[in-house]
Amino acid sequence: MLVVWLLAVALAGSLVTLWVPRQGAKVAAGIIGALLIILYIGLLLHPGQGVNVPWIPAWGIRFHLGSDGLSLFLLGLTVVMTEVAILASKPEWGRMYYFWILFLEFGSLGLFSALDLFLFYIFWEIVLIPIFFLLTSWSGVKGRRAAMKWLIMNLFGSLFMLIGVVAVAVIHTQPFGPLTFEIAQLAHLHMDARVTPWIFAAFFLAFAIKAPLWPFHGWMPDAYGEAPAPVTALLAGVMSKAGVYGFLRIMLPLFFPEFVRYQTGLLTLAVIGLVYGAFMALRQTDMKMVTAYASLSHIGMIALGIFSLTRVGILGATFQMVAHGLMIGGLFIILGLLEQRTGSRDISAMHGLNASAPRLAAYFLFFALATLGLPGLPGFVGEYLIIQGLVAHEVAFAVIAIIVLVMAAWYMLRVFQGVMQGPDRGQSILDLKAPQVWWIVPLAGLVLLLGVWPNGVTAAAVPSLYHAVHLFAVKGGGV
Amino acid sequence: MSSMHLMLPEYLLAGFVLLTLVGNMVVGDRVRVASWLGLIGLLSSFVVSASIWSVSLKPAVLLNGGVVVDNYSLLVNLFVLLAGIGAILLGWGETRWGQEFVALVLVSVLGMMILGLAGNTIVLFLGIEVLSLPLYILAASEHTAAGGEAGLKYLLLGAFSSGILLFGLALLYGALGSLSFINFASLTNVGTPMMWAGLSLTLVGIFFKLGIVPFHMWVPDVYEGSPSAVTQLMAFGTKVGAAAILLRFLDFGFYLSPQWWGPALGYLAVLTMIVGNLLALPQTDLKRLLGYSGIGHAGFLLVGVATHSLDGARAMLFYLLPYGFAVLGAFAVLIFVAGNQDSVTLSDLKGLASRRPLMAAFFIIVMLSFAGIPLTGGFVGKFYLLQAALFANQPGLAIGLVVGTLLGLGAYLRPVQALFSPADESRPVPQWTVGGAIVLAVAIIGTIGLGVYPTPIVHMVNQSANFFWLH
Amino acid sequence: MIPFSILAVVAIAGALGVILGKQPVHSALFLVGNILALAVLYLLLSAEFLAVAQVIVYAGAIMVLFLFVVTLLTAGKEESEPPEDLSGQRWTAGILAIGVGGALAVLAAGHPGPKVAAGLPVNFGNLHGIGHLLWGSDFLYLMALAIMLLTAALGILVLNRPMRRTHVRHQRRKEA
Amino acid sequence: MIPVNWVVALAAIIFAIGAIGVMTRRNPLIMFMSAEMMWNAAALAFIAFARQWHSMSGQVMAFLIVGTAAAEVGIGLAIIVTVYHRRHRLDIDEISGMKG
Repeated sequence: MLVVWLLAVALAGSLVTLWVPRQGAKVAAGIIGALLIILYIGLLLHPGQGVNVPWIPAWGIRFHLGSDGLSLFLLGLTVVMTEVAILASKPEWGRMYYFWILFLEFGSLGLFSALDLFLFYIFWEIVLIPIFFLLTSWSGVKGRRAAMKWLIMNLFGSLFMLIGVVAVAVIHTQPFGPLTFEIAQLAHLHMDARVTPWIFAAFFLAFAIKAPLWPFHGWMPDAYGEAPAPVTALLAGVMSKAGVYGFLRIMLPLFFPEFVRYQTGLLTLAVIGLVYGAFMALRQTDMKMVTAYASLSHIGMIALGIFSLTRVGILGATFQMVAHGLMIGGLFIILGLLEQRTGSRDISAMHGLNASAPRLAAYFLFFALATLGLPGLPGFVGEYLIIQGLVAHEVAFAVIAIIVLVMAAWYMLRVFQGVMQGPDRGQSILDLKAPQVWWIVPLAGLVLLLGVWPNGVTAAAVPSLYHAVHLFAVKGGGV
Repeated sequence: MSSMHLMLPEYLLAGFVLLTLVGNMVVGDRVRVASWLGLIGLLSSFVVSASIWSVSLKPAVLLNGGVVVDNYSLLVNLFVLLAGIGAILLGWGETRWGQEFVALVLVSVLGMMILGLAGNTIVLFLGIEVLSLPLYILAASEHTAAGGEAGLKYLLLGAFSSGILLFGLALLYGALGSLSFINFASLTNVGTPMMWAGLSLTLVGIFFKLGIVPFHMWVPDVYEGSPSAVTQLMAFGTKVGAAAILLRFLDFGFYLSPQWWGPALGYLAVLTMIVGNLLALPQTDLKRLLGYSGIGHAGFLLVGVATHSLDGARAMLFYLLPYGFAVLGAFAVLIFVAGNQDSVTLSDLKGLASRRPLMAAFFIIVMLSFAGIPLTGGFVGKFYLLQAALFANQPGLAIGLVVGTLLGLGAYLRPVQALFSPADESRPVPQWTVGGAIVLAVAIIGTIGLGVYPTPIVHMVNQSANFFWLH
Repeated sequence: MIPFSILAVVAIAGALGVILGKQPVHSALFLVGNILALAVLYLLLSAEFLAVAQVIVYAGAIMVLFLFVVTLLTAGKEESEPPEDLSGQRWTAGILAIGVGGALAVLAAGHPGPKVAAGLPVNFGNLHGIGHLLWGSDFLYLMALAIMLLTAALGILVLNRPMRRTHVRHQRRKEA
Repeated sequence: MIPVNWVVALAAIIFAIGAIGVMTRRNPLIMFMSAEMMWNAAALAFIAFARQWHSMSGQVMAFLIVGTAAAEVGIGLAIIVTVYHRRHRLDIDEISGMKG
């Protein structure tokens, strides 16, 4: 039941922020976010059964929410990142801004806990809307076009996925199954070989666009670039995980044989994305875009882990999803603070800032190092597991992945050195102040915790992964 | 139950037409009196329809098969009465269109109700004409050049399409020897060329009324020129009536011979969804945009009919409701924003988000419902249609539906983004009106309600479409 | 067959006269011819009552109304209609209509309906027969017709009421 | 008696002529008259078929068509007069100059 409370509080909270005084919106949203974190800790202690009641009986649709190892930590990522994003936002952005942020949290929480395909789809589209409005109203003129691009590209994939969702349920009724959208039941489906590729493609397209995977990232540079920093943090930290989560939650159980059949193609796609993202990151001069393409590269890495179809690779991907969310989100927020202080995102325009803002530089360095996979920090753990999974399948991909890791160090440190080090040309900025430190420190602490104690996530994720693996075995796939 | 009892909603409405006319003669605030009488008439008819719906489950065939009262016709009654109530409330206190406005709306709604219970071609024809004649007048009643043009265009195309329809009905009569849909069913096994020709002409006539591509060219001009409250009635009520009779005619009279019409309807549905939404994209006048959007939505409705299945019939019937709520809401906002003006362009919407946040929020919800975003009724309706198409094993229809939805997105999102632009300070701030606020509130509650918990309505619709002899 | 041929020629000539007429007055007069030919044809098809109704309602009332309006609107004007310049769309529409009409005519002529064995019922088509239906089982149809006629009366009232205030149409198509 | 199928063929021809009139003429009055002619053709077909089937329902329909036509003409002419007064022109193309 705690999952439902989580959702209810997020939804009610988002509405509450609409009615508080304009100046108090940020405070209210922050309190609601904190409440959600407390609720989430309760959920962590008592994972419980979730809820499963009929919703639209005529169509076999159930209101089925739950949290297992796969989703539990993604829920945590959502509540933490949203709270950080709220705290990093400006009070003058107004009630609507905080409403949309909390509504986005509601959608994301629902997305990560839905166990009914229809319900999943509802939340899948719901999360598009807050981002659309956040881009429309709280960014520049180009934000409008970015918003349009975001919504239309994502809905392009999603609507075809809707056909896939319904098709899967319809196929399940033939010859005499019940009409149901339960993911667990649909996993036992045997589909006609003529239609399966199409349905597979419909699902894949939707997830790949939202992640985004190369070459479906057309909306990404605009949206990441135009959104306010906290929103970018949520986009890269939480939303990108939704696409990857879809691969794990929906596609692996339903389409394991197809995954095996198309494995080489999928791995190639992911590797191209990995390399492409890294090269693009190297070429950028805008520090936000460097990080955006870095994120694209990281998502390619996570996808590699999933497409390796080995237990360890998938486990690594699951871990990396959570870790990457925290790290990249933190990095985007730090960059946002930096942009706010210097008024620019151009690397060449900034020099030697660490003289005047040593604390900011330190946290920047910490998150940059975390994303590039320094041992002892969580990025390393996830990437290690993914590469281990890749080695089991195809060494070539593993080698490429390792090379890209080296590139990652290069482009990340290039940004850091360009901005923070080098000759001090008298540019002086404000360092981090107390209120900001209060929430950056816990975030950094959380990242550190994941790095030194990855077992916490992996141990909890393993049983549900075994569950998935068991399903693969039923369907005749190998592991 | 007696026929008197079963047709009470229609009798009541006809009686209130006369009462309203009498009310017009009463000295005093004539428009106010007429509006109240009309509203009471529509509401009482609504209540009676609902109560008969809840007790009557068996179809009753009256007048030698001319009239069939069943849950289907009663549900259609509820839909069109909703549209009528919306029109009265949106036009509340408006003296521009004359005090006969209310009586004409009532007559038109009566025509739509007649279409819902038509059991033979005579009643079909009468229903269409009772529906159309008052709308011709209402379309022309705006005292502007555009208003007259709208009425004239509507009239000429209406007379033309009724002529086609009539000739089709005549050929069907010649081929089958009967006017009653129930008799058609047993006679259509052997298709003769004359029956085929009659069926095609009849369908063309109905498609004109429904606004199916390529018979849609009148829609945008007529919508643009008519008074907004009347346009709402055309967009919602007429569509319900035409869709209801199309479904009854095909799935009742021709249910055994879908090979004659199923594929053709499928292609037209896809064409309509794509062309309608595509043409909506560049529109800047909100009424024209809604007109093209209405064409696109007629295509969605046609999907339900084209599947020729029970699910399709139910899905089409269900889709009418979220569409209708969205139309009600959109026109309510349009009337607020228009004020004394005739037309609303996208630039008139600028700044609404900061000047009237609640109005803007409601408008956004309505537009999202048009676009079919979850938690609004539009999504559930499209989901039902998609389900019906795939259950009928027609993925082409499903893909057409999705492509149409995607194209429509651009059209519905541009007005939404316009809300957030800086306001044009020279324009007056839109004012709420009581009638419009009621309509808007009902539309929003309906839209969100259907999106979040559609179960009761799904149940109701499923029960209402049960009379079809389909499986 | 001979009476039918004559009537058919008259009716088609009248119809062509309507659509080819240079002025609405001519068209209206041709339409009267067409309607009268049809009325006689009704008589031959044992529809006495409808033949009379056709003459009274159509030729008598409707056409008088038409002529009245035509003279009202075109009085003192040389040319009411601008020169015809048929655009491509109109041509295609016309050709389509000719094709459909031709196909329908061939179809109808080539398919004599089945012979109904029984003779005509008593009172077929006369006042008695149709009155029995319209005031008996089909009474509601008549009521619908009554509502339509009432609507028509109402419409004329609404439309020809003098304007309360003048409306200046705002040309707000800046974005077009 | 006259063969019914020839009467229906005549009705089809008149129907087509009426349709051509509506689609090619530009004067609203003539367009409206053409539309009335289509209605008349349908009524003729109904009466012919009523004769063929020996059933009165076709004639009832024809009667209703004539009656409805009367109502429609009343409204139609009122609208045409109104438009004429508002625009002082009788040209549907001019009138429908808006995008189609």
